[in-house]
Amino acid sequence: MSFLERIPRRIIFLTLIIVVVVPILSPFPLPVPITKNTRNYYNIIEALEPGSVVFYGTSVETRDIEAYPQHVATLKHLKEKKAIVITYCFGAGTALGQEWVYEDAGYDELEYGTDYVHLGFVPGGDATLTAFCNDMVATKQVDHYGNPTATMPIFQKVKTIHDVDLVIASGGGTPGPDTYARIVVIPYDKVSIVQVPGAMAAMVYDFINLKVFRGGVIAQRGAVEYEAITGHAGRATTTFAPIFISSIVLILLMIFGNIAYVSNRMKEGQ
Amino acid sequence: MEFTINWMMVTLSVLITVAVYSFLYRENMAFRLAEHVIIGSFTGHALVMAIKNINESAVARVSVGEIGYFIPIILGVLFFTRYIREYDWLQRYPLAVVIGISSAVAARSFIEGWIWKSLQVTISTPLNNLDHILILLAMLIAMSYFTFTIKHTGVVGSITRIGKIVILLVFGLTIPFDLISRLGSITSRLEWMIQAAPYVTAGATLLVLLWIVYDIATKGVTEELRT
Amino acid sequence: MVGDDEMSIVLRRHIPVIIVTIIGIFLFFTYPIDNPVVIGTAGILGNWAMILASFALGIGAINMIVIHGRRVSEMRKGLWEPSLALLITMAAVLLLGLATSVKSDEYTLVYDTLVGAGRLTLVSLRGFFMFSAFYRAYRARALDGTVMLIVSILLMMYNVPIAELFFPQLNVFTQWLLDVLFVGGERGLRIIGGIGMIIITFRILTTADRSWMGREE
Amino acid sequence: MINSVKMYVGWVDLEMFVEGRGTLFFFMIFFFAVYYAIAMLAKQGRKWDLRRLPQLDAIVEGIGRAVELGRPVHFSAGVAQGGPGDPDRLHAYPMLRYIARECAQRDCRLITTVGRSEVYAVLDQIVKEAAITAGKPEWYRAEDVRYLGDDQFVYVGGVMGLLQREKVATNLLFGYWRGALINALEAGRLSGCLQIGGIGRFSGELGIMALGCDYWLVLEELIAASAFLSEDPEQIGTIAAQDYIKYVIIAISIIGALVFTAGIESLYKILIW
Repeated sequence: MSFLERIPRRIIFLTLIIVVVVPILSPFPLPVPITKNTRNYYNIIEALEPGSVVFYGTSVETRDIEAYPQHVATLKHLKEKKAIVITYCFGAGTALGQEWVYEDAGYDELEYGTDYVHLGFVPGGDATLTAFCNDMVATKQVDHYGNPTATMPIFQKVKTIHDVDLVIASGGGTPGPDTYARIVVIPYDKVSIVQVPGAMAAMVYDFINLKVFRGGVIAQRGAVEYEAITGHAGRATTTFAPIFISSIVLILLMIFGNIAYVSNRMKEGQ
Repeated sequence: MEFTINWMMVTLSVLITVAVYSFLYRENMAFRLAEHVIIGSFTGHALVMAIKNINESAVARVSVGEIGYFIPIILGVLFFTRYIREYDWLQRYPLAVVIGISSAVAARSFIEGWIWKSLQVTISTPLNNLDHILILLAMLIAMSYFTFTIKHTGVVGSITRIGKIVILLVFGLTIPFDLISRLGSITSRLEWMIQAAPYVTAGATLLVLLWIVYDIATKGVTEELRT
Repeated sequence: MVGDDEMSIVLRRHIPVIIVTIIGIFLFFTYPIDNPVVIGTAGILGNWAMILASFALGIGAINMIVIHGRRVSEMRKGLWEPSLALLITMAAVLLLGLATSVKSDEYTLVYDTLVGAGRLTLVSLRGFFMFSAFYRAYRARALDGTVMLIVSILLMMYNVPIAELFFPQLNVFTQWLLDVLFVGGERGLRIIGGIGMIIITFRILTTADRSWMGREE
Repeated sequence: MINSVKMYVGWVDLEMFVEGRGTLFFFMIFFFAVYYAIAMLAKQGRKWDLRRLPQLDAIVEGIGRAVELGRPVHFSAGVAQGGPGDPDRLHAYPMLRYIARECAQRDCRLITTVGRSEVYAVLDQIVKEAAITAGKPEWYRAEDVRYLGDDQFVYVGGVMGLLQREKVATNLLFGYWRGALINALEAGRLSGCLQIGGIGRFSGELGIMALGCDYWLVLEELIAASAFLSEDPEQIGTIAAQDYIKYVIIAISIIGALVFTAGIESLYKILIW
């Protein structure tokens, strides 16, 4: 019994390596139940009529396992709902990352300028976003690819934030979800949902409690659930298996480790 | 398998990765080399960025005519007086400027972001249901733990005792969120290694395993390995 | 010359401390003021700090070169080879960076190989160490340790779909913990953090704490 | 809301404030006033009986352990992100001065590392001065104050190697730490160190510190600890200021919440003005 309490660290590292490498070499999907926040997130997008306008603050820099699958699954879902997407980025890196997301979500089949527009990097943080809400075309004359926004079909119809039906916020820091909440969602009382990596989960819970965001895909777990509901198993699902198994192994180790610890203390006590 | 520069660079980065992972067993020459290469090349990169930064944001501005930017350049040079024995007190001037700026800029965002925003949210949530009351109570009790002028004995002692439990509860609820993304970074790291250079990875890992077996065989299972 | 002695004390000690106070008090208390001159000056001072940081990097590099140079010259066993590698790679990246622009392909390739890969591996080591810390450090020592242990296990079962499959009510409790006790406790800690940060800044702005200066004379 | 009519209160033109930061300005003045009053009182010798922090004795005990084992103590002043004056870095300076003096008196080798160059310049001065005041100028070794690179993980890689190579006995992790903290803690655990750490900022790493350290100082405990170790009565007095500000904030929270529940929103309006 005392072995369970003091398993040497090197053995723990070895088990973790094995638990992570095996699912990488032979991946297998997992049955994932859906939590409340992801369910609300899905329902709000599912309720969109064709042609409704979505203002989407994106934040993908690399093909990671949290933000990237969240964005790809969301765009695939929006494509199914034939929603018009306007993407807006706070960083040059995220503007580049968003190009891959559009590709991987199959947006090159759609018509650029009418079905979706990628505004890319908009410098200036809070101030520019405030101006953008009042007059989109004046604030961002040129989109990410260099085409003038004034002549785009989307911007004949969509002039200000009032013409937007849904705001999707995302991001891993500041500027990020709280910037969109403070400047776009709260002042104009927009319907809004959010997607964040795990490290930002704690910050977003406050906003979800205050009903600023009506749904949220949080961390890789949320991405896996959302991929399960929308039926598009993406990068989150394939890389979640190692985390799922290692978490179970860790919980068992923690429980049995402490049982052994407590029983040893009792034995020493007598 | 053409031996391009690219392939050699990928092999080198996989070798550095395996060397860093070998620290999990214990510190060794491979890890030491990788550690020093990382520190050395990063400092070289930092120097390049520093020189570029000084040229672009200081020298360029002065040449354009913003004389004010001459001051940070002089202050910057004063940093190097620390190597002259009797004038090394001159380095206190650039330090004073930098400490004055970075302390105030950070402090003013803390007073608004952490104290003022929290106060605004606290006094704008009506205590109409149990949850809101408990939120306020949890906040006040957690704050009570950090008092110094009252002795933590008797009633106050029990409140601060609960305060510590609330604090540890908050800690307990923040760490697991990080754990998931950290485990994710292992997955993506090992995935990259296996896909980028499978043979090099297999070879290097085998080498490390052989070395571990050799190390245990010669040194026996030391006390350090049992912790 | 007494005058000369006083003068050097003022120059050595009083003026640097006064500089910290003036800049600090100005930047702190003008934060809420909506005046272009004030905001402009804050921006300029921010640039100054960045430029000074770039200059200071030279000192760090000199420290490194001196330490590792001495290790190589004294041929310290087991240390001189890594130190030599450090000096060579530092020089290589520095020269390559100055020769080609930082955005050129060769530079990014060399940087990613020598720093990028190793650095990301050190980042992923956090996962290993957190995994082993969760197992070894989480011990039900006294009430505090037990609370932290149980709450963390609950949250881990909430994050990874274990609780759902076997006992869903646990997640309702975890969600309540997150929505109530966590939000309240976190807000309390946020305020405490704020108070501490400002008090320690005031300690340096009111010249009470001069330990950053080292020698008192 | 106070509209755009030019309103003067004493010398303050109420128009000059950024939206939402008007009352904050007065709160800042109040905060500084309370602090300065108590600091002056403390300077004139007023004493408060303050709760003693057990973790401080642990630091002295840790140095004693290092002396017994004949192995070095490691003091870290944190990673690159915060500047030399960052509030979460400032506690490191008085603590290092105390620890360096303690190590010099007991002839115990102290290795000081940091991940930021300006901070290195400060630490070098502090350790040199501590050696002189302890009366052992030759104890100071320039090689034992090390700058390990301006990036969080590059720095922690250096610390991990150093902890095992130099067989450190006591690992003191202070200053500005972020995500790389767990690496330093577990590397210290792997080489069997006694670990004492402190974080002054509210961040996700507080839990990691509570988990990995034998003794840990967080938030205001650390600010108070650095005041105690500075052995300057004025700074020790300011610990009382921390408490009085807290009582005021607790009062505002309770009264504000009750008033708001009763439906009166004026206090909230004043706060967000």
